[in-house]
Amino acid sequence: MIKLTSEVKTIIPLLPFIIISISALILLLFTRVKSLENLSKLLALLSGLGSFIALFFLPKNPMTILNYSFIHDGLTLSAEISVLIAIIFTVLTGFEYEKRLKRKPEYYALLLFSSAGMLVLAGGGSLISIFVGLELTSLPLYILAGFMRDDEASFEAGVKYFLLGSFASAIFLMGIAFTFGGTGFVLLKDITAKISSEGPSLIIYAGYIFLIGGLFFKIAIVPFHIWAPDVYQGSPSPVAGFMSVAVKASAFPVLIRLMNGVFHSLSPVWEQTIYTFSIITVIWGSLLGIVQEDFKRLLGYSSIVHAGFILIALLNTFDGGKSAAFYIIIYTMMNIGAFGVVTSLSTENAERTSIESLRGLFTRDPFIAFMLLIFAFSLAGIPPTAGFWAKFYVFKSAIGAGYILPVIILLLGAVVALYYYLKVLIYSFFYSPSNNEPLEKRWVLRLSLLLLSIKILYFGIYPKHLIKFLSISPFAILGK
Amino acid sequence: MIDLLATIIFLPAIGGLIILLIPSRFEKVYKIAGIAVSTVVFLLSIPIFLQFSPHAGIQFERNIPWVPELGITFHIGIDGISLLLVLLTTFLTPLVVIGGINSVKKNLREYIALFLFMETFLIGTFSSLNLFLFYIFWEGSLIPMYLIIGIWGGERRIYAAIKFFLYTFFGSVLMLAGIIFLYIKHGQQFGFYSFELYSFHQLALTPKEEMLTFLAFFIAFAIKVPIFPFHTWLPDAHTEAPTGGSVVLAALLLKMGTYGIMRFAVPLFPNAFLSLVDLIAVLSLIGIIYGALVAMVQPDFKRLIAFSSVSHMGFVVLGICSMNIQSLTGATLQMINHGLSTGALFFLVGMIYDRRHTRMFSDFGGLGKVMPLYGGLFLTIALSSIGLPGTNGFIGEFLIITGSIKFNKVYGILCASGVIFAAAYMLWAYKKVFHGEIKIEENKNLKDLNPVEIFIISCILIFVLWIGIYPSTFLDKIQPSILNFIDVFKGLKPYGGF
Amino acid sequence: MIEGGIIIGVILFLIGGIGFFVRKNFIILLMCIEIMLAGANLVMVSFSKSLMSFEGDITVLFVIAVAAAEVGVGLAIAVHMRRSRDSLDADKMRRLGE
Amino acid sequence: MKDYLFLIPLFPAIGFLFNIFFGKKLSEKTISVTGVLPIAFSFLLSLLTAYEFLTSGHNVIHQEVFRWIDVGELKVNFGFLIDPLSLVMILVVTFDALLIHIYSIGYMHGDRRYGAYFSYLNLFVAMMLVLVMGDSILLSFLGWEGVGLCSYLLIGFWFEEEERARAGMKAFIVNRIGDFGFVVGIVLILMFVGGVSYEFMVEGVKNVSHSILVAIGLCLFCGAVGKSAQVPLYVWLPDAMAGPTPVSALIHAATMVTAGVYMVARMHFLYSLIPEVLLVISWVGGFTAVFAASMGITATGIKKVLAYSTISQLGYMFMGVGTGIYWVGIYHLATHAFFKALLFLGAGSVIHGLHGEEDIMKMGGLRRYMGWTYGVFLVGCLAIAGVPPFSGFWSKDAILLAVLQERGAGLFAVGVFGAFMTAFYMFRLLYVVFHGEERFEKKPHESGPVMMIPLVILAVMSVIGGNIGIERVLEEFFGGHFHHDERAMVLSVLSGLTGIGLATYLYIINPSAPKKISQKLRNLYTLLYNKYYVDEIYDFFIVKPLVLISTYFFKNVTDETCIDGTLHWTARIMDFSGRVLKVVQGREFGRYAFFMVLAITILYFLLR
Repeated sequence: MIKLTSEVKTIIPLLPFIIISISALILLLFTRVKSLENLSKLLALLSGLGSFIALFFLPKNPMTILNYSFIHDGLTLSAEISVLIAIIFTVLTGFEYEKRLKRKPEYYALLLFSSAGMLVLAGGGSLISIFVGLELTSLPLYILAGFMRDDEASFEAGVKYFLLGSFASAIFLMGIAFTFGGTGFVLLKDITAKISSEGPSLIIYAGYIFLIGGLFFKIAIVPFHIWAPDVYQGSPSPVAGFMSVAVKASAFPVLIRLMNGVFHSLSPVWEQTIYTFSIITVIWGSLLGIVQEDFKRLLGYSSIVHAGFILIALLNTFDGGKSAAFYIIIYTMMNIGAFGVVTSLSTENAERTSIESLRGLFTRDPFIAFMLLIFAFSLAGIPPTAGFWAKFYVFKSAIGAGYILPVIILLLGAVVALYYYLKVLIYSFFYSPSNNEPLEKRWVLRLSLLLLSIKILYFGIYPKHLIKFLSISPFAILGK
Repeated sequence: MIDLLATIIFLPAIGGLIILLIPSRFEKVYKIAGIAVSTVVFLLSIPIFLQFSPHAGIQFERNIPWVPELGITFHIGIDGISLLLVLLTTFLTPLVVIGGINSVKKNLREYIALFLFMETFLIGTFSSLNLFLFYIFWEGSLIPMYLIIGIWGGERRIYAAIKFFLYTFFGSVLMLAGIIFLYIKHGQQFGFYSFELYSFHQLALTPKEEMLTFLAFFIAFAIKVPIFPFHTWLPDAHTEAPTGGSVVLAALLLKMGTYGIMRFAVPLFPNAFLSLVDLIAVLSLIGIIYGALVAMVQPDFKRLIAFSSVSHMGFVVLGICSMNIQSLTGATLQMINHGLSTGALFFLVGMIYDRRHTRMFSDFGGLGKVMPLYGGLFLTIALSSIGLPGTNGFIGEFLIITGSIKFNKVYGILCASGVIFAAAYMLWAYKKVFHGEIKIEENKNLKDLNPVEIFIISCILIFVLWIGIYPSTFLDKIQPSILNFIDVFKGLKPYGGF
Repeated sequence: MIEGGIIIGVILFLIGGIGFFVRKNFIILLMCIEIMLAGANLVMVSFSKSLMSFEGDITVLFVIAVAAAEVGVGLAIAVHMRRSRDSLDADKMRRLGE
Repeated sequence: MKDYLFLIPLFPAIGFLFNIFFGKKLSEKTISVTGVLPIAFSFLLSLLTAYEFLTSGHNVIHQEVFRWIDVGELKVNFGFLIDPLSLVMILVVTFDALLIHIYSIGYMHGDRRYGAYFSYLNLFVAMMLVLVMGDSILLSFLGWEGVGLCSYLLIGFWFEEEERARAGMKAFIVNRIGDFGFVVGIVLILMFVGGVSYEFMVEGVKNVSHSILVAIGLCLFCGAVGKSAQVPLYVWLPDAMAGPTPVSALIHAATMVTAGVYMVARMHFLYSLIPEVLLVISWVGGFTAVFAASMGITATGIKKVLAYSTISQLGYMFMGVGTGIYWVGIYHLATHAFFKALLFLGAGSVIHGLHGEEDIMKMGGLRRYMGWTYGVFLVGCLAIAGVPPFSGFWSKDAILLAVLQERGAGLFAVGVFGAFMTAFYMFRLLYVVFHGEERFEKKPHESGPVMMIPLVILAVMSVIGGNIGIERVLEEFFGGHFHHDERAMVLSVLSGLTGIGLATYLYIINPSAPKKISQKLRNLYTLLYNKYYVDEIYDFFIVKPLVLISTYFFKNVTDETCIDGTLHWTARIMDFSGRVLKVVQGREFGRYAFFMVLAITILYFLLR
């Protein structure tokens, strides 16, 4: 009995995961009952909020549970925050949108399952839990991407995502195999100890390559990014928003643990990897972003560029994690917001995703236009929006680690990237509308956009709380 | 007692937000609100000027911890150098708002609000003593201006807006890198991180570091000023922007550059500056003459004034390079003068543009006959901008010429020659527009200025003449701060004059 | 002989990988992925043999379960693909992309 | 007594403000009052000042009004200074100004911008007084530029006509070229002498190295050349005749253009230390004197002739001050102010009578119609020709004698030759206009009393102006004198008389001769007639190249091609590479799979 309660105590850090997954299962029951269909979004929302509240009751000190296979620390916590913000606002921004969806309960169930997977992945302390988390994250997303299977684009997005995704997970698996082979362990802490004591071997290098490759795929680092634009463009807007932030949010902690933790002793190797790839990513992403005509696709490239920015922070083993976490939380808010704007453009029976469709937004619907303004400048990293702090943070880390040249290159990349945000604003503000039809008044969506933009401005002007949270939250373990 | 400086920084932004929330059908309400807010800010800034005691160094200082974890504080304060710029901002904004109400038809509410935001950013820039804070204000000011140019601008507004934004942003990212670098250095050298301007003064940098950081800062400022090779954004932005936009651009935004040089680039990296001083001086000289010559052959009224700004700002930069009491005081005063005269010129051009919807000289001629009052005011302002004694322009330019001749005879004489060209292009333009027979039919029955327009110009005119005839009011406020400024260089490299 | 297992596993993985980018038929691609997974599993098992540790085997169990789910999704997609259009050619899907 | 000095310039300034603001509303009559009264006040004040100055033993009165510029060691007060020099000047200025204002009431009658005219004129007087009374060279510079502005405004007063507007602009810009030198001079003084107030400089210049002083002297003289229309910057003055005639009389003959002479005299303590510069000055003056006179011979506009004569008379003044015996220059300045104003106003009266006709070839025989005008004009001509006992004789004679003593026979000869030419073309003018057959269309009429009274007063002054004691005041102030040389005196008088005689022969006795001569000396004639093509040369070698370079090199090449071009190309390259990457990425699935494999290989190579 006593044993049991102590067992229960130990799994408290999994509380958000438990809430989400249970409600996901309940949602599956709803599919049978027509009358409950419309409750499903409420349930999804509640579970999201519930687990978000649950975060406040999690233990303040870093700890590992289930025999080191789940790590509860600042990284996990911040990732969980982002994921839950993502799911909550995905539900909210999709609140009216889902009229277009058939089979609502599945939709929400899948969303919840995938976020449950993310919660696992974020805290994964052993290769097994990481792999399982990864798959639990991805499988529902494959389906969600192609959720509107009668829509050409959506279905194609699903297929491509599925094929490439599972290819990536195969690669990741191979990485696991080699790492295990090289060290004989699957728990990160053992592996770390082993590598740092005995130094690297060829097999471990192989393992490193494959593991990093798999993760780079998930967070869309060039040239593993190839799937991202298509999938974001094809899949339903709320889903796209969800994917673009939540997957990164949950995969980055793992990447950080591997880079700065497990393979830390391979230092020249991973540093080289990081700045090469972040530079490639930023440049490639920005250049391709310039020439896009589709807004969602453009946002896809912008999210690629952001991944590159976050990556550079990892050069700093001391507070890179914090910076990345900070960046991701901000990024979650602004990107969900941006996709929310896209959602608000869509009509009853068609998605409007081309940049053209933004034309004259300022006269057609000033409110949405101003929301877009805030999100765009935040994504571009112009003060006084939160996006600026995010950028500032990662660059601070990188320069702090003594990498000035890469930072300058990235900054110039940011100048290029700025161009396509400006382009979006030109269409929405400076051009007079071609068709004067006003947008549908979707109040929940508007409310959620307002909330997001207020948050962004608030953190942009007064980020104290966020920073304080990051500075007190336990970053002790980092998987070491 | 309330903190005046902080109030005038944030009041406009708050007012702007409120105005944005007023439903667009209550036109009267937000018009009045706009004028009220900006005027109140101006009135509040007058006591600042009166209470400002020249010898007390930094005043109205307020240092509130903002993000202490990062050593970011909300640290504001003004000295003689920033005082007048702050006042210029608070003085011009109401005029811009009034002018906008008088002429702008589309989205007036947003127009007013954006200029109020602009005011906040500008005053913030001129008064922040924490580099992070400074950067936020500096960078933030891009957003409203981008929208102002883009939404209310002329035919090529989009090109101009993008050019303006990317050009300046390019500069400022370099500066951001520089700032972060200093920040890290500070952390390494003193064990705690800080963005404070005055703690950066203590930093010990190797020559290489100092030079690179200086360049990072300087390029950002040089683009804003603009100094010669970086000036091409300015004609487009000035030309395409709506009247108010051009006024704020010319009168205030450019000053952010020169102010930045005086407040940050030079004092933080004196050695680097001194080793590059000749290069910078030559660039500004090129700016002076080149700007004037190009202005001479512009077919477009606004472009002409834009290039004249290039020339005038060249004077200011040269004044800073000369590093002696006259030149620096002159430079500081010349910032104000240029703000007043060029601002007024853009107002005037805007007024004729509202009537004729063209800015080409070829479309004018003989206006002096139908709009005598307009012509008279225009001439007065033009003369002040070419530095006729008795107007503000003369005091500034004469001080700068004095200082620069002290610094280096050749530079000084060359920059004095700028005075000739200034007269040439200004009077030429004036002749093209106001003299001769009226050739074009539309011009035959143009209306002369209406009371609002007269009010705007005469407000500026008062200060133009005041500074010209009794400049001591302002010079006395500036000088002591300039002397402190020069102290930075005491040990380094003595020039004549102090 | 254990090394043999590893080598075979790697070879399987490579076969899958190469197949993945030479072949276009959806089903084949699915199979390629499965082969890769199988190869990985084989490697894992052989390692855990040689290292005398169960962790590898356990991992493999997990992987098999997950792979099954994956195939489920894959086949579902295949079925719908077949229904909606007459070919399973992944290369025919060119609506999205640059 | 010093307390009211500042009122002298203040009155006209007030007048200016009043008329500029209310000029539109008020009737002509009121404006005539409000326009003239301030000048009358300041004239009376000047008289009062003169009285007190001469009775009280002061040699200088100084009033500081307020602190003007005070930066570092540059401390300049806004203060006024009265000594014999400035005293003479203010008397001359206010006197002429008063008469000319009154004259203008008649001349400008019915003009559309009557109020504006008077306000400008008032402003001019105010500025001129600041220029002559300023206690520091910087304050004088304020007035210096101010009068420049007024001349700009008044030359271009009838700006509806392109040409007049252009003339005004030309005047201002050419002056600016001179002022450029002037400013540099001031700054050099500031640097090396250490202060710009005259009282300070008197002592200050003594301990400054000679070369610097030369530089300063030349710079200031450069300013003087511009303002007083000496070679090579004289080109603006003939065009300046585009303004209303009273303006030409006041600004471009009597007062403003003499500012350069005044300035040299004012800085005499400086120039006395640098004789070589004085030499330059006197020679420039001498050359200008004959050069301008030669152009006067062929000019056909009545005002143009007077303009050239003004230039050459200014040349005489520079010759005078250039001798180092400064007072002769100022002496001539004063007398010239009388008779040149007289001549111009006379010409104005003629033009007025002929309804705006200025071409002397369309006049002739006017003496029957406008006897008074003819009379006063004749007086003016005799005065300028230096016929005793007219005022011009005394002053010009003083100059020539001073020149002979200080600069020797060469420059003296030049002067005498100039005197001869002056006499010739002035009487040519007189004869062509007032004698000979009548070539005008509309019947002329004599001007009314309001124009005639000032003329008469001026005529009287031109007769007696030479010996009302000006020279004595000045002489004791400047010191320096020359011994009287009767032969020289006779020579100069004779030269004048021969000039008159020649004119009489050519234009009265044998009117067909001029044509023949001009036929004979065709080339010389055309050269003179086209004013030595100086304007064309300047235009071709300075203005045009500048414009072309700015347009085609700076504007098009540097700005638009080089700098902007770089930007645009960067943008294009970005865009282009974006499109290339588009192609690289493609949309086939095979390509995607290939990318994944490629990525892994990249990772692999990073390790090696």
